[in-house]
Amino acid sequence: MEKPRVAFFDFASCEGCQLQVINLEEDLLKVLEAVDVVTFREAMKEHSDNYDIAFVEGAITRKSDEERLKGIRANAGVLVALGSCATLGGITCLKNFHDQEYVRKLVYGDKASHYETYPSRPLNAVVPVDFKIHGCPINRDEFAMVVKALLLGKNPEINNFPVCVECKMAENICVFEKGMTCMGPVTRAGCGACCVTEGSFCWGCRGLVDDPNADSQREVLATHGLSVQDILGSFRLYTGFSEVAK
Amino acid sequence: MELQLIEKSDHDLFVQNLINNYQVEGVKPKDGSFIYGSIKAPEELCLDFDCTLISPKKYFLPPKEALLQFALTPDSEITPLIENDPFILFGVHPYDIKAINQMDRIFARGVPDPHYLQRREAALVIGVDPTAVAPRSFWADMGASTVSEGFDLMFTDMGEHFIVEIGTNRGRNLLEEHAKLKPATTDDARERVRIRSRISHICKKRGFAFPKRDIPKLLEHSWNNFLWEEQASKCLSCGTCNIVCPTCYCFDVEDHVDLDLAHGERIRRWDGCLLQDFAAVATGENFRETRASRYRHRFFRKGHYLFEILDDLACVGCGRCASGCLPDIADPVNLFNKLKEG
Amino acid sequence: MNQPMLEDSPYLPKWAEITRIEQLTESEKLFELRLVSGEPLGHTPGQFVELSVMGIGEAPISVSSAPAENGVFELAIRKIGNLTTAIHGSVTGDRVGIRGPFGTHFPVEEAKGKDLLFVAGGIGLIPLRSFIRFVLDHRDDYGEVIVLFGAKNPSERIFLYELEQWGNREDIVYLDSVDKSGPGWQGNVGVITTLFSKIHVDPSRTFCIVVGPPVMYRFVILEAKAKGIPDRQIFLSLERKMKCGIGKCGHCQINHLYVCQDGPVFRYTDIFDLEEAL
Amino acid sequence: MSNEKIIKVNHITRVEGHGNINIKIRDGRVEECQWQVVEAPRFFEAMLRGRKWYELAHITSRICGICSIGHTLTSLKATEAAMGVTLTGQTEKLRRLLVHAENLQSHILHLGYLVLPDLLKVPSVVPLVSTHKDQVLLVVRLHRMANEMSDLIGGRTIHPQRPVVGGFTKWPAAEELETLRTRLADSMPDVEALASLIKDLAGNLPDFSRETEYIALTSADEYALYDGDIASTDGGSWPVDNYKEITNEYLVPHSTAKFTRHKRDSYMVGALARLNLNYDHLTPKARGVAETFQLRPINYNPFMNNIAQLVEVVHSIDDSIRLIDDLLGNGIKDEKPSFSIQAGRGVASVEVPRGILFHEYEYNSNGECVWANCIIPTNQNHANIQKDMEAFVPQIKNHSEEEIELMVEMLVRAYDPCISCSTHCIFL
Ligand SMILES: Cc1cc2nc3c(=O)[nH]c(=O)nc-3n(C[C@H](O)[C@H](O)[C@H](O)COP(=O)(O)OP(=O)(O)OC[C@H]3O[C@@H](n4cnc5c(N)ncnc54)[C@H](O)[C@@H]3O)c2cc1C
Ligand code: SF4
Ligand code: SF4
Ligand code: SF4
Repeated sequence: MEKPRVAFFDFASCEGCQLQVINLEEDLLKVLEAVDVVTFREAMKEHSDNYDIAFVEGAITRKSDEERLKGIRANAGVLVALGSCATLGGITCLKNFHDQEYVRKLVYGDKASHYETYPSRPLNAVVPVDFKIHGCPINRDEFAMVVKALLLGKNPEINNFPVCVECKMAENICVFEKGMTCMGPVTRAGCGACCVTEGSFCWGCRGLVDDPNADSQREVLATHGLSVQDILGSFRLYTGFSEVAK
Repeated sequence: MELQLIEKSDHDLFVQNLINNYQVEGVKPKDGSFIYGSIKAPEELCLDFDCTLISPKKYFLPPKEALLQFALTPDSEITPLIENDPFILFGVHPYDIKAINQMDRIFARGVPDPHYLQRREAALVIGVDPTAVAPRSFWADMGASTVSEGFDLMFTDMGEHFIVEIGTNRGRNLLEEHAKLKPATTDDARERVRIRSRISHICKKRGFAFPKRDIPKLLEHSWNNFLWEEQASKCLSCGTCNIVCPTCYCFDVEDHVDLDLAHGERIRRWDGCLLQDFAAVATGENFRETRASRYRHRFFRKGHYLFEILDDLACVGCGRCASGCLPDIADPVNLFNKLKEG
Repeated sequence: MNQPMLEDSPYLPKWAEITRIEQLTESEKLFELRLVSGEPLGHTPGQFVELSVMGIGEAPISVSSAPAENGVFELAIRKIGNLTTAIHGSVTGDRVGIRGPFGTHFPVEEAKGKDLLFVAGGIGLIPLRSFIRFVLDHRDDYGEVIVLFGAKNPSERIFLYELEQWGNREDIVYLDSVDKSGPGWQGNVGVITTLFSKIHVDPSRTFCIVVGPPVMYRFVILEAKAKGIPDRQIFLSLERKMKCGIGKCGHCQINHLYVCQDGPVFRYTDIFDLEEAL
Repeated sequence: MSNEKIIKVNHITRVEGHGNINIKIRDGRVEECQWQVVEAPRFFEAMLRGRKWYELAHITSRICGICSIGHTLTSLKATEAAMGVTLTGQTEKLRRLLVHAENLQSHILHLGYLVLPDLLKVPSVVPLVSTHKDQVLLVVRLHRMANEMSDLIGGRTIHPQRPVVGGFTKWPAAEELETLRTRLADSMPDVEALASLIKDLAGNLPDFSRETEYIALTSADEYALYDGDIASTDGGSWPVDNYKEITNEYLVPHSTAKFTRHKRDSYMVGALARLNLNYDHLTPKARGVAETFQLRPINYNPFMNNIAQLVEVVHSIDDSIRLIDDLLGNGIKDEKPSFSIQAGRGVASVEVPRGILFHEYEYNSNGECVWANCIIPTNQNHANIQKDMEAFVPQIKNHSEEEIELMVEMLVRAYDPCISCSTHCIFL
């Protein structure tokens, strides 16, 4: 069987998700045995437009990027969105809540007209996306799981239950009991509740589960002392592109 | 009933002896709560906890467990993985023992499940009577203040010493080999009854406003009660109530493959009936599509369905679900009392 | 230490070899299998197996052949998810894992000497075929036999060759219908219940066996009752998500029943008043 | 017919972010020579407006995956400066360890995955997996150690979790630190092997020098990474609060990133700048490595930035061991951060792998950010890259197009630019 040809691309992002791929360390070498990586700008000079699977990191933040993404979509058999920026719009959507002209002026002053920008959006707002690997950054094991599934010809099984499940299994004290608040009850699991485990709280970086009970989450946050503004802020941090945050 | 006595001053020695000879798992503090974990020194072991975050079911039905190991090549052997390393589980409250007893029956009934049963067999269970009651516990009302089986030894903290009830021969041997014992007198036995009823009395502050044996009947007439909808509208479908519950045992099965794509494992992991996709099938059909139907299912399972199988309610009153549920709708006491009110 | 206890684990599949594959429709294939050990599967019509492709997963699949067909058995599988797609990609000679047979079966014995009314919707015909073939193999043991088969459209009709045979047989009544007509279709059009007006049964001696999609049951049962067939002579096979097949994982639970062990075949009287069953 | 060489690199590879190189040489005359940054701008400073004090480090960490630890720490320090939070010695030491962890992560990644292929004249590390398996495994081992060090101290390899305003949420256990210490000490043979590999190939680094200004943090008593004053090789030193006097930002039409200049047209930041300004504080072992490459201050060859990174790898390992011993000596304590939220303005700076980084925030009394500014190392280097190119290309103009392309790419890569970082600075 011929090895599948794999390419990596990035748009507006911190490139941390591609770095997570490199961070597979020894396992990356195993991946390299199973697939042919034909494009990975962050790590290699080789480049090819002939690939089966495209992993695409980053959000779309300007009209001119749409063409490049559409080109990738046209070449790729399978397109996988890599990380929150690509799957949700992620952190980059925070700017959507300011007037775009104001944003440009704020950062680039009277030279603002040189800098094209429009409200940030996830890949699937521009082209169809086959699979999503959520997270900011992505979880290395989940990336490996998706690669393995694609190699075996199966659809990767991406969780649709909230972070609380993994958080309880990790035997964490719920942060609400510690006087903090948490997006875990509406956020898609798969990270092993890593933030709570590390003493923080769930920021919501993996996006919402398919059917989040946003009303109840708002109520829970409100009973724990968050103002309406803060609650919106919590939803907007990562899922600003989704309806519940608007 | 056979009772023995261990002086508090001799207790550390006993625990140390166990540590020297066995893998010992017990209760440890964590961030102001308690969890079960491995005990490496006597002072780590905590016996005066109110309730742990997750019940000891994790030792018999681990959150994630490999069932089979296989190679992807045709004809290769498939090897079941069955864990039966002996270990001591030190510090299990009677309500959790009651839950373990229920699980034992579930996993032995019909087609027995050796993955569970062997682990269970490998464990020596040392129970301990509660010295404190968690805010949402109601085990006393669930008839789980004491248990008569399911433990090898049962400790009761009597202040200066522990009284140890011997549950099995395995327990007796362990005790005789590793502890400095004194015989317990009938006065000690009487005192133990008193201490137990005192703590049980504290726990009784929470409970049902009606006899709990009426619960199955109550549910039979409550299928269409408005409460399911009303309460479940707040449900986050977070599955917390399932995960923490000592009597919940549903699981999912998945194949995991190594990166070499040549070897793999079939694993099972905890699942929960409150989670959205629990009853969803490949066609897209979801047999419990609404939050309310999933929410109701859990209470029916605890109070009715499993009753038909176990002849007992599948809730032992630990209150873990109640304290873990953020919108506070998972508490059996609140829900059943509300249902009763109508 | 992990100690292998080979024969003890109910999760351990047996190897079976695919001996024949037949494309039934665009999305359904028939697989003929033989256990590598040489032993017969030993099922009774209505039972299912847990089929594995190691590395992909496991799924419950009804046995579609009648018992004891030369040591081979048949599964008919719709390609819909991971496991079913993987099996669709396999070729003759490939090996798969089999656990089971599991669950309850159709009233093969009880219905002897009685009349049978089979009602199949879509791929509900897969498990029913096992019983129908058994009855046809033992035709003298049973009375009148009627088979009603409904499909969404002509292209979703499975086992075409057999349907034609059944239609040509003198000793059974075979009627079918499609919800929506399609190219070349000249038969009945309409939901399956419309076929009931075309048949006559002696209700007291008729066993009605129904398998189809969840929505179908309620309507078919009404028709069967309208014909006067007693509730306890109505049988149906239910589908639920399954992960273990041995009554542990909880996914298939309906009330106190586990569909994998207490079902999938139920007598109507045992479940008619159970919420969530139908 | 005129002799024309056109070098056009769209999206230079093996760097972080998107940058282009445009060179046109006609009849031996360099007509065009441009370094363009085309990364999509992300406007972080705007995003920060209105966000809560505890979110800023989380958000700014996402400026760059490779320097996420540096952004996190700089952000925390800026918030702490704004709110007058004091830190314990333990916190400061753990943060210093974290800076080392990131330095190791980033430098090893750069040297092993990005520079080594250049020196071995292959397009990427992929072919090396078969031709130089042992060397690749060595790099992987060192990189994994650095990642696990970040995991242990920061709670994640990138976008760290544990460092928060005022301290940490979780602390490594003594045994964990001991294990780390052993691993660091045991990694020296690997580092030496990497050093000698690079030494053997160092002849492939172009011999090119251009006098410029170097800017980095300095401190009286250490090789300044986590803290210090701003200093210049042209003389002078400034408190971090005065950072704007140094980092005069300006925009150029061909780039989405901003350029900076100080006394001259441009200046350079990064490992070489640090080494030029902090040489005396290198550990003896690190200085020994510098010596084998004849790397002494002030060195004006930008390609030597690669070697300066190698020297810093040794320094970071040595100094981490010292810090761990110090931490273990005092015993690790659980120290819950304590402070009160206040309005205020604060500036902070940390030396991240690519150079000096500044964050400045202003908060209102609710702890909401009302104004923010981040000045990123690569931004400060863009102008210097441009000026280097202008000086370098005429020197190599007689080479073939391919050779020029490779050498100019190597020049850009020597800066280890982190472009995605650099495209969102506020205009004041
Ligand atoms: C008793 C019984 C008999 C069946 N007989 C047949 C048959 O003869 N032919 C046929 O084509 N299909 C049959 N099905 C349906 C078949 O089980 C599903 O189509 C199959 O499980 C889908 O698996 P998948 O891995 O392809 O899909 P995925 O969507 O990838 O499913 C993942 C897993 O979820 C579970 N699951 C998903 N859908 C179902 C389902 N409908 N029923 C039970 N578990 C499910 C399985 O464990 C499956 O492996 C039967 C179902 C039951 C309950
Ligand atoms: S800490 Fe967050 S993720 Fe964990 S249980 Fe609580 S709400 Fe859920
Ligand atoms: S009842 Fe409570 S704990 Fe259970 S799933 Fe719903 S919200 Fe979560
Ligand atoms: S239902 Fe709640 S109270 Fe009852 S056993 Fe389960 S977790 Fe404990």
